[in-house]
Amino acid sequence: MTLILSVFQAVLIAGFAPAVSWFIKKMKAVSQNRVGPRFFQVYFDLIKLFRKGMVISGTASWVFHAAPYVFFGGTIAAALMLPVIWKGALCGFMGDAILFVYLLALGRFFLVLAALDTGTAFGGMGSSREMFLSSLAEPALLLSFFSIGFHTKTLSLTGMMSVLAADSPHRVIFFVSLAFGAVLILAIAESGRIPVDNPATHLELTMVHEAMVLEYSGRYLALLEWGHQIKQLLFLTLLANLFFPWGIPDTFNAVPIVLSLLLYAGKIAVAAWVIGWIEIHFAKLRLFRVPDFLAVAFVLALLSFLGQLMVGRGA
Amino acid sequence: MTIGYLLAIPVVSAFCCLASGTKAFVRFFFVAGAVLLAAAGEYFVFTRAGQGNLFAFGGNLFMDPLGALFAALIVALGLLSAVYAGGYLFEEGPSAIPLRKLRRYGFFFHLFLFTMLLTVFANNLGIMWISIEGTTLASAFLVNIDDKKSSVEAAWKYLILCSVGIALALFGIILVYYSAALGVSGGGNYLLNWTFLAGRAKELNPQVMRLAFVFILVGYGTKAGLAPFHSWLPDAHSQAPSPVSALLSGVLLSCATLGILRFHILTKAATESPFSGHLLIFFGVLSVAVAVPFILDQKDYKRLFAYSSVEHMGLVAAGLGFGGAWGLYGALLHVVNHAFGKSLLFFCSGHLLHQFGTKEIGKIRGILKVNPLLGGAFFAGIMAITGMPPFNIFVSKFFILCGGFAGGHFFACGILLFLLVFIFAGFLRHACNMVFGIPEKTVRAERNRVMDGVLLAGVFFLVLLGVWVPGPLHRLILGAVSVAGGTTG
Amino acid sequence: MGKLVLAQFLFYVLGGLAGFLRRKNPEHSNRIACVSALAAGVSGMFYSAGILLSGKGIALSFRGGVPLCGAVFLEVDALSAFFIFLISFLSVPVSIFALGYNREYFGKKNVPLLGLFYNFFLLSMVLVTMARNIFVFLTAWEIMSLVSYFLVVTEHENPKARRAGLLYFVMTHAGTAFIAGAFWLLFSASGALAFDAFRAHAAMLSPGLKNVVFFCALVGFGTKAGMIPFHIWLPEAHPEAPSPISALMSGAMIKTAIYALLRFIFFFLGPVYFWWGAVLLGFGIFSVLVGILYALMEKDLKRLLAFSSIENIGIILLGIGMGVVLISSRQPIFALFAVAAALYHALNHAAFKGLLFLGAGSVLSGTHTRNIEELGGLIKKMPWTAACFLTGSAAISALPPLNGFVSEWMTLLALFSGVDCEGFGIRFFSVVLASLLGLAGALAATCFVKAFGIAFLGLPRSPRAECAREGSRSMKIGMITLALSCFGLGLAAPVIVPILGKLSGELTTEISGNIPLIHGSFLVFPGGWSQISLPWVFGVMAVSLSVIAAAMTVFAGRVSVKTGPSWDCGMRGLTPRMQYSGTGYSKPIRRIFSFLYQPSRKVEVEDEGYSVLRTAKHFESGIRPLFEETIYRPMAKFALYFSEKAKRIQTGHIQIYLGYIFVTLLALLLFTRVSS
Amino acid sequence: MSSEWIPSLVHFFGMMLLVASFGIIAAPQIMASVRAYAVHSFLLAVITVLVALAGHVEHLLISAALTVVLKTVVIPRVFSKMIHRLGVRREVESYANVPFLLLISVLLLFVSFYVTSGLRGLEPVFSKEFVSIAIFTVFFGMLVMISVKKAMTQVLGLLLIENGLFLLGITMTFGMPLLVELGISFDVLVAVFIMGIFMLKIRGAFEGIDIDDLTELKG
Repeated sequence: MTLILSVFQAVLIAGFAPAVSWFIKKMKAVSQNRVGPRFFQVYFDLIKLFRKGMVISGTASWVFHAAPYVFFGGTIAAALMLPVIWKGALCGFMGDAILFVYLLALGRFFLVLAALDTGTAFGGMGSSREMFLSSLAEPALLLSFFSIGFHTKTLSLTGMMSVLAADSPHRVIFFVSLAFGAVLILAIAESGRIPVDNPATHLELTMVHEAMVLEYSGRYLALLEWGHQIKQLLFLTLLANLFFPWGIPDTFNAVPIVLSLLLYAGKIAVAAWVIGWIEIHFAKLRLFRVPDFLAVAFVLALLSFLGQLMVGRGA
Repeated sequence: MTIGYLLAIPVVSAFCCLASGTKAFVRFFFVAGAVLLAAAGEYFVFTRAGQGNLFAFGGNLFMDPLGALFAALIVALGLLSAVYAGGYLFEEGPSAIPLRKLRRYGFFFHLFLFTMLLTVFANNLGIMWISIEGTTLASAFLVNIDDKKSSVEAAWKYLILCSVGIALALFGIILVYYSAALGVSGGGNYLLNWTFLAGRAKELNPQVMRLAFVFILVGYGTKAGLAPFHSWLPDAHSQAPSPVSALLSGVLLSCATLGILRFHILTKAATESPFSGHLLIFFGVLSVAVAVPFILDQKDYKRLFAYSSVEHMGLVAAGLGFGGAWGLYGALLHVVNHAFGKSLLFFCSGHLLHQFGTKEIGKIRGILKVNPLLGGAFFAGIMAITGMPPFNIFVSKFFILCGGFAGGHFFACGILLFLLVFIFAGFLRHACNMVFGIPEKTVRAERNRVMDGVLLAGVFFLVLLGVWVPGPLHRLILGAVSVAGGTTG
Repeated sequence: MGKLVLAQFLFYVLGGLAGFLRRKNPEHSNRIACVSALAAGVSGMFYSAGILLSGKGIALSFRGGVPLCGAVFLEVDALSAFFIFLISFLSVPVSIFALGYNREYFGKKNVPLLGLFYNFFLLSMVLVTMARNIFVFLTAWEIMSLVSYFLVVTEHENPKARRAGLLYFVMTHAGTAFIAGAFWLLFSASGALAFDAFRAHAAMLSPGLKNVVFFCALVGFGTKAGMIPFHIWLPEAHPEAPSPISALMSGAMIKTAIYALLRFIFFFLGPVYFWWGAVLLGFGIFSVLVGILYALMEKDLKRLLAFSSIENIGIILLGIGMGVVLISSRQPIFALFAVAAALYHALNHAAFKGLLFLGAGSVLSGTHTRNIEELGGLIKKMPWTAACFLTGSAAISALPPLNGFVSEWMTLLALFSGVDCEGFGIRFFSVVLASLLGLAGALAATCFVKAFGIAFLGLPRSPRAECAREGSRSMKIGMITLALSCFGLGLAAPVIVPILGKLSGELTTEISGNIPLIHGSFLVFPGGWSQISLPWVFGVMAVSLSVIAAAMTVFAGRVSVKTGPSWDCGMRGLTPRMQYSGTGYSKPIRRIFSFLYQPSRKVEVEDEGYSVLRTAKHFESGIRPLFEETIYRPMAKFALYFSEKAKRIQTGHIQIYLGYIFVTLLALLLFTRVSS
Repeated sequence: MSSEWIPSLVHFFGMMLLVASFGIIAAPQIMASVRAYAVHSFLLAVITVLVALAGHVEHLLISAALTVVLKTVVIPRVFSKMIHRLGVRREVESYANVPFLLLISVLLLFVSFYVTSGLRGLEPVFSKEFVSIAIFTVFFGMLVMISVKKAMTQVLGLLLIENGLFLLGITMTFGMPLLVELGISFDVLVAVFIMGIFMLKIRGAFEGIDIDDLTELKG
């Protein structure tokens, strides 16, 4: 039963990820008085890409071939550690939040290498920027986890969530709400959204993620895009389940599970809406302004921790 | 075998050299005299050293372990230097030295050895003084063997400064005599005999002894090259022919230090205070400190080595001042080690001068390419002199600093450690540009078997003494330490 | 066991000397040297592993030739065994690599001499860890410096190598002065040269003395370890040595300093003080950040690796420092974890930094340049080197499931465990330090993406890179061995960590031993915060990757794969010059950390043309080496300036000289009068 | 001779010694300096004789005779010959003027009395002040060596120091053992001759014996 539920969670994340993308796209379109894509369009796009043939640069080496798999695999492995609709996760036992961060880093490592592999200026640019931004985002994410972990006395993602869920809401809000702000900013940064990156443009001045995957086509592109969407959902799930952990069951009864599923969908929708709202209302920051933005995340996480230090430790 | 016979050997060789009619004869007497002296000397020293003090000439001369140690060193270095000079100065060719000068050289060389031996064997402090003055007079001619402007200048400064110094030392000796005449009864003719005074040191007037020690320290300190009395030293050592520089640096300075040590022992016992020890430490550290800028910023490699001698005499003085088994053992071992290390470097400098024709550090590059043996020996010498293992000076430096720390002289030791780093930096800075790299122009690359052999022997000694202090030497130094520590008369 | 120790010595000594027998044939003499070093390494690994597992040490005693210092007493306890294992373990693949690499020097260098230095270098490192007496320790330590100096100036025709050697040797000598001072202070307190006496006397040391000794040891060993700000020799010297030596210097030699620091802190100085840990943490985090930031700016591959060594030394210091802090905060269990993390990282760093240096060596011998701006596309020409270098890069970037990740994880948790201590400061800084370590990890990833990406991927940027050739078989074997060990050391964490835990527990009674750090295949943080299982991570990743691959072939079928030119948004005529350069790659970082780098740029503009179309004729940008320019160069300048001025006391005037004597005499007489 | 007036005579001559010392530095010409030195040495010899008479130490008479022969006859002769041979200019060339040097001499005199003032338990043959006068003479010799420019006058300064030593020896202790004293005298003689040889060499190499020329070696 555990196993089934856990596998289901992973499948859920993977399957649900394009939908979140769709949600934001649609939201944006509506705000611009456009119709926007249909719900299934995002899935069709992926399927199409999976079936298409590939053109691969002659310059590319095996790193180029390996990168999509490692990126996708790393993201999936991270996804397997995250509790979604149940307080456990398939691989929640195998590591902690630090592992989560570094699994994402593993995927990124290969992705940025692949971007350099074809020897194009765009690839190099995207790669350089991605590493630049992520070097600043990663410590902030770790700090956020440490800040929460200080409260929960555990660093395992499932553990953190269970502890928070068992805690009274006001304590959770009091102790970790600042960290929420930090993770929100990081979610934006890691999923490559405005104001950090603009996913909808291929403009040299603004591209980060897109510049890296320019040379990819077909199946590899599908893996990368999908992986990217999963990563985005992972961060939204973190937001939803770590900071609003209530109502997630730890039993296997059908009803709570279904309720939890609905609750999850709702929470994600809200989170996605927030992201979309920001995307609509803000312009992309200049590249060298982004560190300031990420610094806000760092400071928020630090303040969250500092607040707990001053007032007293939770749990 | 007595002290008298031993002392006769260099005198005879000196006159044989003077009387020789051809270069070959001069060379023969010159080298053979040194070989004979070394063989006889080492045999004598090591067979008789353990048997208590050995007196000669009515007690005016004697050999205790302390003197024996220095005597062993003098004859050994004399041998190395003579063998090296035998290859170095007697070479035929366009730059060959005329017979007249060689004769003079041989004469004064052996006379120099004689005066040094007399110094270390002297029991009568007056005789010791006379012989130290004698070393100055004899070696002044050796410094000025080629009558060049610069060497005349160096020799003149050497003569004047050391004569003044030695005069001051005599003042101190008279004061010692006076304090002995005052307080010690029944001395008679022995009043100036060190063995007698050391036995009755407690009866000496402490205040006069302090005053006397100040004069002695300044006086013999001038001869020993302690700063700030060292000014003659770089000039004389850099202008003398390399084998002579080796002797000057390696043993002459140490002989003067022995003079200081003898009085230090008396003063310490008489005053029962660390007064003299503290002065020794002060001037030791000062000598090391004064050497630093000259070593860091030096253009002439022979002067570089000369300043390093100032530094090492400073270390020896500091070690003697620190006292204790570690400090004394270290200082005495350091005398031996420094003698071998510095003489190797001066032998190398002779080689370098021969091959590159310059004393300037900046003009020498890539010794290793020109002459690997020389480059290796030179670098080994530099490493040895700066106190790197596995070379010998590391060991004695280690002991000296152990002595300092054991004696609680943290401040002095701290400064020493600090200064030694700069000295190392200075040496390495010069050495790595000289030894490594590509030579700028083609240089004479001739080899001389004898000289190469001496270099190899030198390196061998450096490493040998670095990993193993031979038993007889060890016992000799231990004996000397017990003399210096005042535990035996 | 004892026989294996002797065997190791014998192999080193004979291997070093036997090369001279075949001096005419460099191939043979190199083979003799390398194979004996290899054999020595293997025997070293055996006995050290045996000691680590059994916990029973070996003691050897030789009659010493130097009086007053007693017998040469060598002992291998668990701590020594660990570092001997580290050295021996690294020396094996490095020796294999050197078999092929040293062909570079045939006919140009004295190969037997090189072999002699190589073997003696290894021997001296081993002896450093075995010495149990100040004299033996300092001798081994200085010989290590001396021999490595010779190795650094192997290519002494190059003035840069000479300069690097000079800087290295002088700095390390200065460090030794501090070390010796620390030892002698202990000696003055305990009255003996033997380490046992120090340990026995540790509890009786006065606090002031302890602090001074700690300070001296930290500066001294910090210099050798490359701790910032005493690091400046490291990025100069490590790159100049032949690559196998660079690997050993970075992988093993700087660890001997860590060894000695541990020995000082935990054996000689008795109960530790809190501020020691704080200072270690300060230096550690400083080294970590500044080290990696400078590495990021490097375009010289080996210098980049050298700077990264500084970073990793910082990580190790963080572990040790946190251990000390935790001990003094009475958290012995966490302290155990922290020290174990430091030890583990030391071992891991040896593996991946050794690997990376070997990779750099392979690149160097294949292309004859270390400048990554001239490289590119090597992955095609040197596939094995590329794969190995990539493994090393991933490991040093702390990516799971490689070994770097495990020790970084442990260090992060050790730092984080400070939140369980009393005191606002510890709690606050432990988390800040942990996140800063995270920052450094991310920057390290950037740095190695740049190193690998620019050097191995894309198109060749110069003819040198185009003509690159893969190294010989032995070089490949050497690298592959290390690459595999990067995997192995990560996956074998459940085996290794208990050993390290036991070792750390035995260091001092202040650390609790016998704490299970392992549960099945899991590494368990003793506070119960966290656990991790690298085998599981590896397994999950492998499974998910194969599931994806299988799913794709099953559901999406086969698709056509065509090879074409790079698309590059439709640009045609892509040339290697259009690629991102290494300097460009790290430009964003350079900009936001400009306070540290103080970058300079020089642009020469062509005069013709309109201002909008004006093109640069020449562009130069660089960063300011802050520590050199603000600390060391002024110091050296001052020393030389001072010397120049001070030399004026030797005026040449004999009257002045007489004046010195006269004045001193007067002063002394007055002093004597006044003092009596 | 009555032994009561010997000490006062010795005192008188001691004071005369000081005057003679000042004469050396105040003399306008080298030869005058040398003569002042001869006077200084002669006074020393007189003191020696007096000490010998007072203490019935016969070997001091030999010393006195030696002093007279060596220092008042031989050495001044050698000097005048050297001056002749080397063609030295006659003036004493000094770095400081005479009043200044005299001022310093007075200071030195004070110092030499001060440093011996603390000595206790001394029973010198005549009086403690001879230690001071001897020290002063040594100081003064060094002052001469420092302040003059000619190699020749430097040697003179050295000889003055030697006189100081001699004075100390006889007034404090009735002289050293004869053997030592003879050796020392011999050494002094040899030193002067060797320095003479070197002065000739300097003259050969530098065309003058101005010590200011001897400053090539520095650093």
